[in-house]
Amino acid sequence: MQRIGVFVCWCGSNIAGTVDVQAVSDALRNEPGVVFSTNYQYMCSQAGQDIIIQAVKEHNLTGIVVCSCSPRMHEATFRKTAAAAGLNPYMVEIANIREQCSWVHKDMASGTEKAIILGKAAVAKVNLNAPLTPGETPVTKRALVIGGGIAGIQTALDIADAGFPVDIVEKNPTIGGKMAQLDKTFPTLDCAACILTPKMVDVAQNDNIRIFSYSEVEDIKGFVGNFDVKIRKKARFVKEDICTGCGLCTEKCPVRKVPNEFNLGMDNRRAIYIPFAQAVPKVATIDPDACNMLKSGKCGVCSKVCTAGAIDYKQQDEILDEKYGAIVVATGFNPISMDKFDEYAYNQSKDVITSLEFERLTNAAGPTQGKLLRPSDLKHPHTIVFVQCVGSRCASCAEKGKEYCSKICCMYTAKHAMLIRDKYPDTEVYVFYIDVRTPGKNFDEFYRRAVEEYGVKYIKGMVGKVVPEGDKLKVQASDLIAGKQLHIDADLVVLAAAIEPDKSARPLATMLTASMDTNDFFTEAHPKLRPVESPTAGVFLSGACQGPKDIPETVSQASAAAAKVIGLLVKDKLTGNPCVASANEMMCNGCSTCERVCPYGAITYIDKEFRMPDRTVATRRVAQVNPAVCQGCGACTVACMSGAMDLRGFMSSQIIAEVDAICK
Amino acid sequence: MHNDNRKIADEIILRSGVNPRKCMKCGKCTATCPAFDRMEYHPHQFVYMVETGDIEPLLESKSLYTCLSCFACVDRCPRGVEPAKLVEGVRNAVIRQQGKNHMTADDVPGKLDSDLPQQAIVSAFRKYTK
Amino acid sequence: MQVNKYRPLIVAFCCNWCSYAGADLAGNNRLNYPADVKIIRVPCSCRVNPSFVLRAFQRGADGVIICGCHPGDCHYTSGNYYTRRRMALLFSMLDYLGIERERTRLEWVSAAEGAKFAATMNDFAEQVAALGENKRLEDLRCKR
Amino acid sequence: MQKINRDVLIDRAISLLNSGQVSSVLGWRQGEFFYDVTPAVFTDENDIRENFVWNDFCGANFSKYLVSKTKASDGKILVFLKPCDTYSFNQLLTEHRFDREKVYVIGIPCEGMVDTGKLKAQVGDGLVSAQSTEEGLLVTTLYSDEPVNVDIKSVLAERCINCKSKKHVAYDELLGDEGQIEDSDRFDEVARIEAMSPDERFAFWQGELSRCIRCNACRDVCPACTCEKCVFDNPVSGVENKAPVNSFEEKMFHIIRAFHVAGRCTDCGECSRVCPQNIPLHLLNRKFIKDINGFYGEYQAGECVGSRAPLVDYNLEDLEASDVFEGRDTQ
Amino acid sequence: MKVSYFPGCTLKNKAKDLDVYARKCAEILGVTLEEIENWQCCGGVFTSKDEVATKLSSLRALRYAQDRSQPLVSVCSACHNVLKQTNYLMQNDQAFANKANLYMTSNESCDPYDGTTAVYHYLELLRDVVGFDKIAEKVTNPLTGRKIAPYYGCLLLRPNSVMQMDDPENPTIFEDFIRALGAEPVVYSMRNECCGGYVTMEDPDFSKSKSNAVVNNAVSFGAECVVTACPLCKYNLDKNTHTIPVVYFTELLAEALGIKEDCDNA
Repeated sequence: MQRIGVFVCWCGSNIAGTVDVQAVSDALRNEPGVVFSTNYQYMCSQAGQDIIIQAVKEHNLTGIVVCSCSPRMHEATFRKTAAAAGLNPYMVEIANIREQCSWVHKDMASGTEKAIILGKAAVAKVNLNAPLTPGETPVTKRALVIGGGIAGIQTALDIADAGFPVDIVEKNPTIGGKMAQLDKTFPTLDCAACILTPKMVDVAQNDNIRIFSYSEVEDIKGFVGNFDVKIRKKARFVKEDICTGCGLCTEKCPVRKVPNEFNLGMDNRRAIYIPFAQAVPKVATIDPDACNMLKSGKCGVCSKVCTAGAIDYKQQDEILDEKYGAIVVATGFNPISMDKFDEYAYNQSKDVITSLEFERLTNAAGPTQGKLLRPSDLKHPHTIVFVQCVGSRCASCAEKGKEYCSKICCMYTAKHAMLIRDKYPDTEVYVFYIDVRTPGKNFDEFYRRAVEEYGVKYIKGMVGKVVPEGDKLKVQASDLIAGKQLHIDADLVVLAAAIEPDKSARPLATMLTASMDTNDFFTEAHPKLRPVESPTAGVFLSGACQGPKDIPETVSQASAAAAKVIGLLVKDKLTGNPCVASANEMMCNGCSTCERVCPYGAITYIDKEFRMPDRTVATRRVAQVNPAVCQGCGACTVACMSGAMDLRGFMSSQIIAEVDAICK
Repeated sequence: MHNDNRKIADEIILRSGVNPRKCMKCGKCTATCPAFDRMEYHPHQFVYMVETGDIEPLLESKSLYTCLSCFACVDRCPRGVEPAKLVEGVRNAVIRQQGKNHMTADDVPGKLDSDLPQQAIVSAFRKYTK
Repeated sequence: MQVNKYRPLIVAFCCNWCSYAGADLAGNNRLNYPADVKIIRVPCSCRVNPSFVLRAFQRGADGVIICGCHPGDCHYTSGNYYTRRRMALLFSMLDYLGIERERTRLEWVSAAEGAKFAATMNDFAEQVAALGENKRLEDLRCKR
Repeated sequence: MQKINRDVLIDRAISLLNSGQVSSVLGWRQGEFFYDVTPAVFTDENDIRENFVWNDFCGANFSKYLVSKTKASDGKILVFLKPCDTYSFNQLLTEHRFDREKVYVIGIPCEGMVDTGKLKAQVGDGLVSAQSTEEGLLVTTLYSDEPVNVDIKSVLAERCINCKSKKHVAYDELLGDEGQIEDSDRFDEVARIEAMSPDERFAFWQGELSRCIRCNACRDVCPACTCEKCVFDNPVSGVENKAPVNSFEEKMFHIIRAFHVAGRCTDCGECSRVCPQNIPLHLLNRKFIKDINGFYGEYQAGECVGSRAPLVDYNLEDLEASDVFEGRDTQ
Repeated sequence: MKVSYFPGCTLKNKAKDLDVYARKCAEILGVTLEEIENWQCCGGVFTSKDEVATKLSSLRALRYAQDRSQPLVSVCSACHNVLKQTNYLMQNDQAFANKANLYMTSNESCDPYDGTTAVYHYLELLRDVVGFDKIAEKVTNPLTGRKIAPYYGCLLLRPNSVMQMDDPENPTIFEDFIRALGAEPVVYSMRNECCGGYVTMEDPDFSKSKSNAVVNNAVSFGAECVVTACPLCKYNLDKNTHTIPVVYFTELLAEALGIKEDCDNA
């Protein structure tokens, strides 16, 4: 039998104004198990907590009921109080007589009556409480970062600098991601490569970081602190450790017309290639779909010219099994396809391009060596039209595009427009916008400079149609402020395509059991208070995989994710939530039903020997809950038909006791 | 008077099934409209004026009869507002009144030529008369 | 004026992450609903065993409502989807046995929906009060 | 009249037994009365020759017995399964309730089994014998001078009249001809109850369930009820309470049981067959099956091993609980 | 295969050739167009969904096809647009469907229309039922070397949520059709812009400017000929532009199948 103390809080007049607290503590004194009952002005105050500690000692209490505000407010406080008094913290139950009673009921009589009933329910529950101790699991002190863009790079560097080993898995032959493709960055206009490539070198030289480039995550098992990950290292047909990155092979390769993905197909590369000069790792990769040797066995030029002997046409994919304590997702974004927006003639004219293509077009390492030449005839364009929000902010019922704002387009378009006007003042630049969104440090100033200093023509309105005719692009648009329909003969049209999460994110989320929103962005554990954590313990989010972000935001989130990872990896052991499920093996049927509903894969089965009453030994399949993985939702307890599965802290018998107390 | 306008606007919204509040004022409908030059009020203005109940100028505007019903604004609207249906809703509110047909049988002979397909005549009648 | 107006007894199971927080928010905003509603906190709506619902009815509850996170918002990602199936089948079965279908309800209330929580409880309490006392579910074996 | 002959079964059983392929045979044996055929384990050739029964009274579904028998036996067990029994067999395999390797299944065709209650209602008490003929049964009783000819259709069990399948979904070998999944009217009765007013429905169930004597026969025979320990016998389950002051257990027994087997019940009809009070318990289970089919798409428990039962599955677009009555008459 | 065929008034009058070519070609391709008895004019345009009366002619055609379990086919873009939009409304707006069926069944002894008829434009029939590859096999007189610009106009593609024929901004059905005939399709931007439509009656100058823009754009992409499926489009383009010929797509089909002369003589 428990010895329960009841402590009724007045919360000043917050509770006492509508609930007769004396009547409540008097009524509850007569409940089974209750040996002490009192009330006090502020139970959560130090004086109030002292009353509890005193009572525990004087009356040898084994359980505590606090009738007060919501447990979401002070459950943790009173659990600490109990611990201070020498009790197990989980011997405390809260009756919520403020938010769910005194604040919502005006009438003293009914408020008091309800408060008593809620108190009785809490007493009934505590009568069945048992001390709970959180489980402990060890932590593998190594982190995995999936994605080697600026987000992944920053996260990895920060984790490594704190002294923990970290691996980056990047599906492309080099790290660097989208930022490596950019020309300048807003609002400072410093060159992307100048600030990114030193970081890439840092990654390569950091002893704590391993880069698995041209690799993909194939399978993830385990749980926070203890992930088992299978990584597929795709065959690049070049021995990474031997290749010096001299680039001779890429000059001699006879297959010259492979669309160069780094320049978004605007020029060509060879079948053996290094994506760009500052690639990390700087090693060549053979494209098996283009290489004559791999396709037909006829060529072998690269092997002949490679003095280091790095070419290996027989190389196979390699599967690595690695263990990690934490996983950071940094899978980034891509511009959406423009197929559904062909009113802008992207598929009809080479001179209608996306903003990312424009970045390559103005980049000194790009297909035109940084000269602004339009793709169709390599002539200098004199009239350029930028179209904002192509595929962003589309209602779902419009059946194309994305509902969200892509966030970065307003600023990079201002940057593009400004750079053009700066280098080529003879060029007319129009920007069609719905709204110009510039919340960020020095952002609006930047946009205003584009307008005021550089004379970029910002027009409130949208482009309705682009018609290529002759060597012009006839742009039909609205100018809502002038109330006009404009017809502009443009030489180049640049579309600010909406961005979307990388396609690899969805299967990865499934492997991680991490949740995603309807747009395939990873969901954060809490939108305000835990923005860099996934709800799945041990999984963290970095960069645009969580939502559209510019570089400074991405880097901040990357470092924040690193801080969270470091906070996890410094622990030797993890203490879990003790309110987890557990199976009574004597009753378990081993039927696998609970395993099917568990969202965390916390339940496994073992064959266990049982000594029967007749002294024989029988082997039965029984469920085992991993307390480090179980989050305590209780889905399994209802799915279990034999009643073997129960949830600590919310046992069936406890909930039924509450029901009975309320319905008595 | 203002109340009447609101009522008419609400009736148009109800009958056309178009929700003008979905509009984000991007102007793509007007940008895409092939009949822009012939219109006094343009598609985005139709949407805005019905939304705000500023309906009288619309009821009297010849823009009602210059919409080609090409539906380009409907398909290109990023918010799924369907401006063309709203234009039709306003037009219906006019021509369904007594004596407000925009075209009568007597008007037709003067507009005919020997090649004009029947389709044009029946379409115009559907659009311009109750 | 009716003095001894019949008051129903209503048991509300609320998930800790959304609906219980929604109920707290209703309190923070002082949104009134009848004291007939008594809330039991569960970690997730999927912790609510249909037998708890039956238990409440059998012990004298006049209405039982289960509140959880909106579909897609479950703290545990999928708990409310199981709840939805379980309760759909349970409610349909109770109806099949001749129990008034207005006595049970499953509602999605987010942590931000204090107003919805209060409105739901007002509506449900009124609905149950209109039915009067629960007799049938006190004994499903229906011994006469 | 069963299409397959008892001799065929016996010969096959004996040959498997003698060859050592199986160590025992799960079959039917006569009980106290000829119509009272009970499951039995045979290990001896002569015992099989003399006492193995196969006739129109062999309704018992053996699947459930495999849970305990496979545990108790080291050798392989031969079991004869009628088409509807094989669904229970698969369902138990889905739930890992026994080791498939320890069972040898012979699928046998079934023409439907007799409901003894119906037979007694027609010819009276004191049944002495029943001879299967082409047309039906030739029945003798203590109180009649002449044997009575009974039309087999009029005494078939409800589950056999509304047979859902004459096709086996699991077997190691088949004797006789394989049948088809039937077009059954098994939900008509549920629909008839659904069409009643709530008061009528309540009165109907009051009439049926109030006869319950809590003998537990329905639970004990149910192939879905193989729990190591039944919740009704488990003091911490929250549904057990034997002290009958205000017994939750007693009053909610049938709905809790129906919910426990919802999505797992194969509709084998054993519960109604064994109920001494003739309560149509299958109508509770079928209601769940009908709802599941209607709400979440057709699902037949036991049709294949490893299928995900509807209650441990979900769809993002599932109907809301408030929509289950949509399209049905309001009260 | 037999289909219910809704010719429409223009095809019985100013656009007889469009109809004749369609029928003859269908025969060769193994499709029989069974003309609906007593069909009524579709009205040319689909108007607001609060009008029931203007949808009844389409509804009768849909039910006629339903009674015969046949798809409903038309050649004229305008008829197709009205039939398809009416069908969509019957399938997706229960209140409208009830009302419309009540109208129809109260005056005529017939079953209500249940929304099951499939509505095809002749081009869709060629693509989805016959198959362009099969047409290519039947071509005896390939139009090799001809640069043909398809003109979709508005009615075939929009509103896309209902018509669902092709991507409304990037359609390919016409181009694929032209390829099947052995010719070279000219992809140009104005192919889905309006010709001026029925407004030509009130404002001929306006439709002239619209039509010119379309044809000029086609010519700038190298077109030698424009094809269309709509009599009104053909009228507007023909009347207002004289640079290149404008023909019905069925005429091209007949030519490629080698039966154009038979049709012209018929």
